[in-house]
Amino acid sequence: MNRKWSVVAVAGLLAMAGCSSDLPVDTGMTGTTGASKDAGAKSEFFDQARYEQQLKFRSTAPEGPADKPWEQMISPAMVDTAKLAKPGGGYHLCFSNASVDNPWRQVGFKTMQEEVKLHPEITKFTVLDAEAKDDKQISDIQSFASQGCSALVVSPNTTATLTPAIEAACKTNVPVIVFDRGVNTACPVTFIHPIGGFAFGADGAEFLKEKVKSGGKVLALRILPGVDVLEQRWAAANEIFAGSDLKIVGVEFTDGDAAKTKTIVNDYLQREGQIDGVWMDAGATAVAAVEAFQDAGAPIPPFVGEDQQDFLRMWADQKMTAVAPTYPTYQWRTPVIAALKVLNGQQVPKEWVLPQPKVTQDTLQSFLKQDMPPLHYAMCGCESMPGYPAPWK
Amino acid sequence: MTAGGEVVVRLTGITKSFLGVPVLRGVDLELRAGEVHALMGENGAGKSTLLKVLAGVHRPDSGQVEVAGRPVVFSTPREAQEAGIAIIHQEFTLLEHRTVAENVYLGREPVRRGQVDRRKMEADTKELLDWLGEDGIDPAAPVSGLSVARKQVVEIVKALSTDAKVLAMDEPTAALADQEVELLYDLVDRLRARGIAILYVSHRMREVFDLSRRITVLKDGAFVTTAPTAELTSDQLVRHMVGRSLDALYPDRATEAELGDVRLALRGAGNDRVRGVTFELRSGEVVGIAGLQGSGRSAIARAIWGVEPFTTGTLELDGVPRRVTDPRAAVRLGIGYVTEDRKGEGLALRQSIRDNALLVRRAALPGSRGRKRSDLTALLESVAVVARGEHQEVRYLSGGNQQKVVLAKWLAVGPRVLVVDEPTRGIDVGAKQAVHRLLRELARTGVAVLMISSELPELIGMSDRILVVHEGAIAGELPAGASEEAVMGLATGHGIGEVA
Amino acid sequence: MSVVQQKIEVARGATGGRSRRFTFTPTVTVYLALVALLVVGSVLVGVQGGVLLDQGGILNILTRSTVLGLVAVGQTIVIVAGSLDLSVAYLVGLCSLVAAETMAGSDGMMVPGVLLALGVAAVVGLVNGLVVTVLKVNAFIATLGVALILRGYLEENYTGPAGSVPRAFQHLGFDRIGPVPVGVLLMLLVAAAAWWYLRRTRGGYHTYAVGGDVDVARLSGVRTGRTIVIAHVLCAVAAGLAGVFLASRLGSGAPYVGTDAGYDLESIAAVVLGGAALAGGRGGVVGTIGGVLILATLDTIFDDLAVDPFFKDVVRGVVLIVAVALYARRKVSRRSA
Amino acid sequence: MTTPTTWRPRLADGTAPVLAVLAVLLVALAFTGPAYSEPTGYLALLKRAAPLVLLAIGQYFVIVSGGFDLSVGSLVTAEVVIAARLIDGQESATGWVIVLLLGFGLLVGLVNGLVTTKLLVPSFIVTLGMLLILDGAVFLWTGGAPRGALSPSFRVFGRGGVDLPVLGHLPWSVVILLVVLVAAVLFMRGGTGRTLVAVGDNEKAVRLAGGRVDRLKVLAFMLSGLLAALAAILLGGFAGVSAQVGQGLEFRAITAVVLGGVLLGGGRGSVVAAAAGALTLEALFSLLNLLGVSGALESAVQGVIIIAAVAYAALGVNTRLRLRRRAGTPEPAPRQ
Repeated sequence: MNRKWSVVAVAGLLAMAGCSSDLPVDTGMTGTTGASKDAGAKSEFFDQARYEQQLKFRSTAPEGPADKPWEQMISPAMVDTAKLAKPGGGYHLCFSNASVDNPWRQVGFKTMQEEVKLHPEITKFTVLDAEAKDDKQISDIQSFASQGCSALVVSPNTTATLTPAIEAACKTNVPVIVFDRGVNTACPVTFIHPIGGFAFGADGAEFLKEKVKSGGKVLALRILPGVDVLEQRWAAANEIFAGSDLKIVGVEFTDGDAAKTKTIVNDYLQREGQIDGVWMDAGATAVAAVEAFQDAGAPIPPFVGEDQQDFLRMWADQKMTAVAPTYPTYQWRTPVIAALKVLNGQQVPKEWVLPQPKVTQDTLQSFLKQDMPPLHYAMCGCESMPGYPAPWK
Repeated sequence: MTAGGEVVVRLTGITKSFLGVPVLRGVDLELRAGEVHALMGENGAGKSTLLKVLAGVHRPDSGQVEVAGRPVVFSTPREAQEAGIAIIHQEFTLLEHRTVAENVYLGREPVRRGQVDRRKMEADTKELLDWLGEDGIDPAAPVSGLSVARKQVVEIVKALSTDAKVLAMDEPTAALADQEVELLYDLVDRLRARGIAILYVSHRMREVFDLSRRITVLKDGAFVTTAPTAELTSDQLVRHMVGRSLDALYPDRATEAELGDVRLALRGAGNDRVRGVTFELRSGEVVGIAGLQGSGRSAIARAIWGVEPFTTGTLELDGVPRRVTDPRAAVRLGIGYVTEDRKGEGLALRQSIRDNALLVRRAALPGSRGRKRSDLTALLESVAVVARGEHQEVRYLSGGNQQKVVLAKWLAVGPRVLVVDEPTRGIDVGAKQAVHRLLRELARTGVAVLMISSELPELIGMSDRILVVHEGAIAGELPAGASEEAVMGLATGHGIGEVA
Repeated sequence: MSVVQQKIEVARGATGGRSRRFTFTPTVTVYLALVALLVVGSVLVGVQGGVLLDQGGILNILTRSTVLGLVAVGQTIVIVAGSLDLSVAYLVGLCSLVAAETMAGSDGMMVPGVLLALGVAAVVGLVNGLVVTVLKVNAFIATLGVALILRGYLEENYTGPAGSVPRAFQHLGFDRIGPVPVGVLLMLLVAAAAWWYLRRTRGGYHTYAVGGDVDVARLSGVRTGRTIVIAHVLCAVAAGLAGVFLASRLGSGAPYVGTDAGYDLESIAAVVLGGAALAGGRGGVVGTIGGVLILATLDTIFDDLAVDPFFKDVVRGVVLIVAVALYARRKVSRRSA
Repeated sequence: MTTPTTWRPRLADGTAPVLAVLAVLLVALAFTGPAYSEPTGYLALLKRAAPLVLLAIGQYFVIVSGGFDLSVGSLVTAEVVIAARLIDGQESATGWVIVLLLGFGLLVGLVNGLVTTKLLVPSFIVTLGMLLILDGAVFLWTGGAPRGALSPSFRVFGRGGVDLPVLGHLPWSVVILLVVLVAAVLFMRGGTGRTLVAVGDNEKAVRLAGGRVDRLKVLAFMLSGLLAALAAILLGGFAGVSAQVGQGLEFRAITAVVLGGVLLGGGRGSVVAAAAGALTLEALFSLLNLLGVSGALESAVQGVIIIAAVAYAALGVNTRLRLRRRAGTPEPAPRQ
């Protein structure tokens, strides 16, 4: 019965001319190819061209004000937005957020909210939170269609699955701006993102290549498999490690669980006797990993972390040798700025690549903020905003 | 009267035991079309088990079941049902949240074009109900809203609806009021007239003599006799059922010297099930309470225990007026209660003998340090529990040993008053005697014992006095050694000595 | 039975009859609560200058109900049977993958994809049912165990979305007939089918009987084991259908699409909210749909009011407990009446 | 008792299998991991397992009395997040915050218990609701992500240890675990503990025996809450602040308890077996890790073993009964 109906429903509806559809026109880009796990040496997420491009972008001087990296852009290819322009202000900005379920997104979202406050021409800011559910985000984007948005900002939960919904949104003549994770379609007016995962992964791996003695044992800690951004980080690191004489003693998934991280590091210390470097694809559990060395009474080796305050503090306090590549939270400011540019008819880059600085020993002190929460991300570009620091605390 | 009609069901040499305890030992039974056949026996004689064998609930260990001359083996109730055998169990087998019609046709719903034919189901149920003169019951109403009596009617309709050739009724009048019993008589007559064989299990002599054409008697799981009703007197029947001289089996009654002060006194006590209950219970005394099921005899006991407390009158314990509002209060005052529902209310079956024996002590009197191991062992020895050890789970014990554990549970807190409700239900003869002896020994230590039993010989044999309850009130008091007729007379509301 | 008691019975019977006409069954209560929620929600949203029940809003509530509705309808059947299914969330993900990978973008593979996904679901349901009935494992543990096994399979074999459905198949997820999305119609059709099964067929009658009292059911000749197994299979197929629908909507299969949304516990919550007893034997599809709509409406109202997502969880938790407490309370007062 | 009972160590039904499995796993660990060739390896395992064992003991109280506690996972998260925010790195706040955390655990248990017993809501639903409420409320309070920081002295319980003569360095968490385990065993041997099990077996019998069933059930939930708070202190101490520290712990704790042969629905099982179940689970994960089995298979293995454990228990009893019946053994013969 059920089975029969689903087929009938599909077949019947295809034939039915009078029915309406929210399905976007075919751009030939729907769906993804199978992403089954690959045990091979080179990750399927590795893409030589993009890898090289990202490494090059790191040294490319960005255009735009140097003190405002969130307004900078690397090798922009500007597009004309005149036909999307709605000058005059009174804008209703809509934002479909994937979730606020981790500190990075929390800091970013706060930053975005403050950015909106800076612009009086935005009179209404509507946010729908998808709570990390693809299906809800699709519904959210659909429901914006009836809410009279001046512009739609989307931070997709998953690249492949959100593509159709965004294609549909593009057709409504509301400018669509995508940031953070991308989508498999070129229809958004601009796609904003920092340089990317390859650059992030390479930053850390190159640091270890330089700091760890030849033949040293390196442990790679990853959060979870399958997330493209994180996969790219590892793919780049793996590429660089392959070209070094460092010995990768293990690649482990921590699920972002601090206790599990500590246990893993502890196990490796017991098994290997000594670890000479730790590479991580994200800093959430970096402090736990450092603690594992402390608890075991082992020296803390060179570390790759991220720009969370707790790691930066640990770094400074323990006088560690470390680097913190970042996936800057200031990118949450850019979509708002981009939306206003589009609505004012100004040009924006088709792909807005933001610079992606790293915290090094030299810049560590300037990012240390003792009064901020431990999981606050230093690269928020928010210190100069009027409300700082209250909303982030 | 002759037994006409062809033989519909014949059981020969049926045996059945549970966990090694024999419950049926070679029982024969023959049912003919259009006869009402009474099955009689004391509690624990094996009547219910025999019924369940017939119904396909239990498979006999040996022996043969024949239906219409052909040997059959029922492995599920459904197979028995399909062979035309329907049972009205003692416990209701109704789903509270389903409608009358749904219950009646459960498992046999009429289907039309792929779906249950609700209309036909309700119409057929209605027809059966009308036929029974029960047009007040709505086939589409949920069972949960019906009175107990009406639920019984639904049970009967459920059995009838199977087009049964054999209908077995286990104590069908237990929950019925007198006028409803009359209706049932009427109903049974009509069923008989239709050629249905009825196996009628009842304790009530009058019903059996009124209704049945033949009587089969069981005793301790064994077949005693089958005889035409017309050829039996009630005295003969009782002798068949009891089959032995009773007096010698019971411990000596209390002498005047053994009786102490008044322990428990009820004055005009009542609640919505009983009224004006007044009696005294002396230390060292065993007082029996007789009455038909549903007469209120258990309600008195449960009120003393605080489960459904008295709302009027007074309860005095050792001369002090007390309010017993819940079992905890009763237990803490020294009132113990051996429930008739041993498994449902008396024991935690998965716990050890030890834990059960200490249950009351721990539950109601926390803080009092548990008895020393040797004390508990002595206690269990004094009740003569036969087991592998005190850590054995009680669910593996026989009914008799389970009952001894229940007694031990109360002895462990040294009660002043012990109320025992059907203390020997479903336990074998040896254990029965042990329980009787225990209760009497307990009385000798100064405990006042109030005993409820539907087994008259037991009640008469054990009690120093007998109170008879009828329709929620005490109908009279009889001295030790009163006759069964006297008790039954009071219990049925006819007065002393009148029994049908 | 005493005369006194008999009078009480008569009196009870009378009030019973009258009150039956006027009592709010849980199903009625759910829909009254839904209406109340819609009214309160409309006012609150109105105060903020929005409209809750315009076409977009209704569409939103319905769309949000689709997947949870499919899963919860299946869950209703097992809960009525006195069982429970904690494996549905992973099953939804698995079936979306099976469908999308089988189709692999080809129009011709649409029917096989759907059939295969539903077949896989049925097998998982069959395993659940057999573990419960044959191995006599408590349903909570049985389905939790199967859930963990499915999770292991998904984690081992998938790292992210996989497979792709042909465009034609996406019409299922995105088309509307007038104002009503096809998915909602599909969900309502499945709900109607489940309602028909539970209320109109012998299997359904037996499901209620088994959930109400398994011993009574057995004594009455119901094949209890088979009934429970069928309930599990139907539940799994409904979850499978939810997976297929999500594949159509997402364009590919996604291993964690079911767990991210917490369809296991959420579907149980919806069923219980709809007035079903967790112990079995009571409840129904109509109530469940009411429960689903309440949850979806709450979500929509919160979105319109821009309520913190964390606050939603708090409200969901409170609503769940309060609703079940109310049902329990009414049951007690009726018993003591 | 007509059978003289000689005292001998006895194991509650279902305890023996889990202990056997645990022993096998420990031996296997010794062969697989060099770290397990000496006591420190096992000590590390104990330390790692301590929070789960505590949660399993708490869950045991609830399950054995006939309930479920699905709220412990989110309670652990909530406790850690609350601790971080309230302590905010200050040493001086540590003491009262720990007291407050334990109190909060008790309070959550009290609410779970009262709603279950007084409002007659099934514990599955109550604690599911509580799970949602705690999950939402704590992040509502902190604005989505953990705030503040734990103080070093707070973290001592999870990270530090005590140096003892003979035994050497003993982690605090192992000390706490042993203390709790001993206390739990003593409690379960006492009258209240036994009555708690009886409640799970036959609630009516206990009520009619004068027991205060509701109070006992509430007590079970409160103990579960308290131990969840303790587990949170150890987890927070071990690994620091994290928003997902408690994720999935409720199901893992239930798995551990069931693995220990404790009957869902109540009335049977020992607390030692529940604790052993938790330890077995951790040992199994460690072994799989050492053998290089992927994390994905971990959950599949977990799924198979809980089904197998419960099926063994359920079918085991039946089979035993059937065998006894077939053998026609009369009522337990006195062995003299």
